[in-house]
Amino acid sequence: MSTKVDDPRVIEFDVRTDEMLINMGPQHPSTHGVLRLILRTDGEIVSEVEPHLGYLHRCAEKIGENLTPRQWVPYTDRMDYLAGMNMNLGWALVVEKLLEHDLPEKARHLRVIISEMGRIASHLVGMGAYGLDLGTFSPFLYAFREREKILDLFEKACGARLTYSYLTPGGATGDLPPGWVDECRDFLAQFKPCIPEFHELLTNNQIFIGRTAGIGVMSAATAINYGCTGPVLRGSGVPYDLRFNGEERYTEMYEGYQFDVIVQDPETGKYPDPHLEEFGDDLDYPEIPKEAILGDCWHRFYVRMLEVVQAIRLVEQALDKYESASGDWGQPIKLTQKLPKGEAYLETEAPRGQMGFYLVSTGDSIPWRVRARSSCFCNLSVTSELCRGTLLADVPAIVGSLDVVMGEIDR
Amino acid sequence: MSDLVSQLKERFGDGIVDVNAETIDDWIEVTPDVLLDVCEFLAGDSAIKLDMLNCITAVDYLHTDPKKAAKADFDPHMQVVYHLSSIEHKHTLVLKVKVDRWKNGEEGSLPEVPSVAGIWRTADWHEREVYDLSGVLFTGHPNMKRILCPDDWVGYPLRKDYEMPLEYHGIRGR
Amino acid sequence: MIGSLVSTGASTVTEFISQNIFGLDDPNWFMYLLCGVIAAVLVLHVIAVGALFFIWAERKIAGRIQDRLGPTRVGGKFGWLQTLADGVKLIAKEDFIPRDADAPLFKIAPYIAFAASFAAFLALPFADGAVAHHVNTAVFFVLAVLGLEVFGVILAGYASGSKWSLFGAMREAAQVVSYEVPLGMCVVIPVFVAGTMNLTTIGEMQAGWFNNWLVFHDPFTFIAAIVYFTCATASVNRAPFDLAEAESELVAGFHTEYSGLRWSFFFMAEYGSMFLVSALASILFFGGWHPPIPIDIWILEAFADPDLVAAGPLKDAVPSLVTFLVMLIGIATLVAKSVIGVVVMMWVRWTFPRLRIDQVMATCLKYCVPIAAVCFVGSMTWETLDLPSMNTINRYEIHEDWSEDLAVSTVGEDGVDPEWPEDENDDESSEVMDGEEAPIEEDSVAVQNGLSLQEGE
Amino acid sequence: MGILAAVNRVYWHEFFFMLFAGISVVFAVCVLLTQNIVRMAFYLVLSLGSTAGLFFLAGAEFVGAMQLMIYVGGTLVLLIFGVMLTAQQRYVKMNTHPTDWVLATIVGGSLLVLLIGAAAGVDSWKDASASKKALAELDVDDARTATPLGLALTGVRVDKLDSDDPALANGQSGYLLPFIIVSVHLLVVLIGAAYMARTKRSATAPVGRAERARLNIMQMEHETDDVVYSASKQSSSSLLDSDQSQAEESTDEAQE
Repeated sequence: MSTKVDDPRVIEFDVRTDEMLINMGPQHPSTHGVLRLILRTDGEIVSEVEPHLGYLHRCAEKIGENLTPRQWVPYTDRMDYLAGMNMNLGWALVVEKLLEHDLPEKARHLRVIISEMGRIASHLVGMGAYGLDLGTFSPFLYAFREREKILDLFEKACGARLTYSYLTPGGATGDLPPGWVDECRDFLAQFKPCIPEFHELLTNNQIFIGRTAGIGVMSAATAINYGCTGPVLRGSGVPYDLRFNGEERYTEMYEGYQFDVIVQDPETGKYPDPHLEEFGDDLDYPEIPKEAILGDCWHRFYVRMLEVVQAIRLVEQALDKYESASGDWGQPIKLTQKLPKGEAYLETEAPRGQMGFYLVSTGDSIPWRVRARSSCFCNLSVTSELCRGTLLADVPAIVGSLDVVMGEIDR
Repeated sequence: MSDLVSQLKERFGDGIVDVNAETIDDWIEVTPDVLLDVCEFLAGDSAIKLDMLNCITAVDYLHTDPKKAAKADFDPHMQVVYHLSSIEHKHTLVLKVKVDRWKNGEEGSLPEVPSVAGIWRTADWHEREVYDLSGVLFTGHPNMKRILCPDDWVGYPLRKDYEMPLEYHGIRGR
Repeated sequence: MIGSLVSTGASTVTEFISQNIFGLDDPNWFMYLLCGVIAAVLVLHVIAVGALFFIWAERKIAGRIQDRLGPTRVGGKFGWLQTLADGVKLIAKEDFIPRDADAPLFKIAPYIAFAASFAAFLALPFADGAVAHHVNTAVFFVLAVLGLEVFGVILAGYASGSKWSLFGAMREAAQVVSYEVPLGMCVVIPVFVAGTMNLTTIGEMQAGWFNNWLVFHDPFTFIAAIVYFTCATASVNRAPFDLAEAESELVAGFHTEYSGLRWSFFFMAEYGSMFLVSALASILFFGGWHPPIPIDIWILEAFADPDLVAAGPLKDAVPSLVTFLVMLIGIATLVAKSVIGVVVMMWVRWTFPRLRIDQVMATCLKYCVPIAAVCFVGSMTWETLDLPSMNTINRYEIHEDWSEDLAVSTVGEDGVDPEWPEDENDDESSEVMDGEEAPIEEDSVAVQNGLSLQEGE
Repeated sequence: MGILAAVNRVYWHEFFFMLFAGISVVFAVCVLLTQNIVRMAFYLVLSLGSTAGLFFLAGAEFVGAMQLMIYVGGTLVLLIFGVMLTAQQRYVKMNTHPTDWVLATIVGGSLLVLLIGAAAGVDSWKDASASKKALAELDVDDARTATPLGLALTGVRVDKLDSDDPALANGQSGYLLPFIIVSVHLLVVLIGAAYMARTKRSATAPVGRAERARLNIMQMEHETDDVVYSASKQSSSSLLDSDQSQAEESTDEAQE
């Protein structure tokens, strides 16, 4: 589906006004973390955007060359600190891929529960922060109210609220405490009616649509060319979700689960219907406004909102499977486990995109080279392309829709 | 695998140096001067259509302490690893390029690899990061500058023989 | 004591002070100074206490909207001393000036913004008699002074020396200047219906049940009230239109570089003009100081001694203490209505995202101005054709106050005013004038405003 | 009580008159002397604001508010707006050439002399006592300003009803005609200004480097864009061992 967009904003100025060089950041309320954008603006029109990175660079990869894989796990959840669980999962899978270590049945379902709950928490922050970028404060607090409940559940599971290091290579540091599954079901039950609330507050709010629909339009080819992944890629209509199309070792984790890839169906122009009957009829979905073009900020936001519903479905299925599964929950590998000589690269579908880890080992317990491929790093590289010719107020809207986290970009 | 390797071999001849299919992730090793054409072919060819460059990594093979160096089964060199994948056909490929650690032996001049930023726009930032952290120069890159470290930073942190500077603008390093 | 204070006939507070406290028979300059200072301090307190209350209310309302409590600890159960704590914090904060700022302009900008929003309270009547200075063209004066507030912001934006505040100042200037047009149009509609720019008279014209409010005069004034409120929110820089201090884009817009007391002046100016704009809205559209149920009229009728009632307006036929009480009720009602207006602005602020600058301009030029124009024409035709309207009060009974002494007009039943100088060509002139004027029903007792001027001299 | 009686002679009306007049004159001169153009614009605001004060003092509230709204609120906002946009580092200072000073003083001086001569000619201003008496009678409260002005604008000269000229007596010779002419004139000027200020949209004008790069990228995308991606449940496998994975995939599909 080609998105024919002639650029309405090609404006030449007859009187040569000199351009102003402004830097937005590194301390700026709307850049998520320490990102510095150098804007060359002409009045309100932004003619050039150049992101400057590295303010949060801790060179975690160099440290990875001095620690054994299990010791490096805490570094992974400090990369995308809003979805720590999914980062741990990525690293655990790549180490198991190198060791060719297979997991018991129960560990697999435990991981689906935890990673999908992490996805809900991360998308909640993404949604709330995007509301903040556009100037409304209340959705942020509603989102954090729900996220607090998820963090309480994580705290019960692994003792930490933000830096979990829970899913380690080999399984998890501990099993879910008794009663956790019921509390999780209660949370999901009271969370479902909140989703129409978020839609009411943001998705079909006229001012929100005015600020996001048709802004920062990115065609599918540009998205792939710039290596964008996750909701940013699916927002442009590319049906690529690693839980479907990922590596064998990653997709087998979702074996036997029913869920959809959230992408706009080119023919019908609709998103996959969210199986309303399972949720009862209170989840009525706002249809796509006419101003929204495929690949704009609104679509990226809408993909994240629908992914929360898919995550709820996944967690519900995983809870039942976890309870019926037998066997232990996957003991972690030994602290100084000897790694075989060789290398392994594996990408997982983190909430913000494909988070890849590349592990090279020359045979002893400390890896030779550790590389983390960050999804936000590629997603952010599109800003200079998308923000050219937009208004100053669109820059936070576009950067917010890419939902970048600086910890993961700078590593 | 074999049909792809044969296709590449007859198209690029000895440009394809080595193929390794038994390891967990199989890879093809290519010489730097033929890298650009291989990438254009892989990205352009409709059957293969590797249109997504996932990641570029530089791995520095050097043992700093002499004892291990003697036992090591490789001589010091650098490897630039390209992870590619195809959105349409859902398959992946790993390309490797071996370069020596310093250009024709003298310390300080960086090894050169042609830049693939023209084919995949994402390579622009990835190559800047490899240049910044591992010190590999990508010729033909639109904006070859450091991306993570400050512009006036000395040295390339991810190299095995890297020494953290004593101080940087008055901030104590070690 | 109070009785004497109020009922000293035509004497003002000055005369009272000079006679009773200083024992001088005619007030000299010091009395006027003292009286002026008292009036100024009283009006200043309206803003100071208003800001104090509104800042606390905004935090509480924002809390409630966001499913949390808002301040609860500072001073008592509901944290109502929170604003005082903020004030002390602001006073204690260091008040620095950026290096490449234009120091004198930087220092004076907040005072201009505050002075502009404070000066407008000069002409704002809180009840029938309770107005700081009785300005005949009060509406026009308030609009003029409201436009000055943009100066403080522009100078602050420029003088701070930083690019961000320059952006904020430019946006603010563009927005406020362009929103004055629809604001002016919406204000003209009630002025046209009431026939006067004197706020006290407009307020008096909406006495009685709430159906006498100008907002229910005809559907066009109803729409005009809504458009007025939108433009007022925009010209006061609140809610979806608060681009001048858009945190997410411009850090904090024009008052990025301000801190401490100077910053609080901008804040006070903002809350002052918010209260002012909603007070103006309540006077122009929502019946000013008359409560929905005419309690004040009932009280007046209860205490009025019968013989004086026929002579003139109800107010004079009642002991002065009762008029004072009714005035207090009026002030309370007006403040209540303005507080409701401010609360609605806060409510809108915490639910809607912010508009982009071109959308703000588009709403102003493409939506507010045309709608205001249509309402203007609509209400004008409604008024001239004298179509049925919910207001039952006969507007022509009450005149502009300056023709007060003519309230008891001598025009007899047959429309001829015996005192009118008897020369023959006068009738045609009055007819001629009537022709041009809005057609007045024959049985109107009062003399048309314009004509009576010549007698009043 | 002595002090109060002693300083009894201060008339507030005169005091404020002197104050406002002083401010407007002093700041008008400052406008000339200062070199920072933003300061100059600000001094202009102060001087015009104090003339509005003078109008209020004279009881003409309507004209005072008009002065505030039009001069200070309208013209000077735009003036400061323009000055602010251009007052970047290089343009803030504006030093006038000495010869301009000489020329300006000649022209200014002659205008000043003319004005003072005209002012001296007005006889009612000659004896101070008459003006003071008139001042005492003027009851500022009921200054009837707006309505007669409004009516005069619509053609009814209410204040000339008793004059002997018949046309004036029945109130026909108001300012309706000049008022309409001026409003039409202003409308024309408005449209002209709007026309000149619109941003000229022309695709042919030379496009900046960034713009041209962006345009051909957009062009390039649209050609490569019509590849349709199918959403198939097919886990990605390494290309090299694609033979055996082909076999597995077919078996996967079979199982589902």
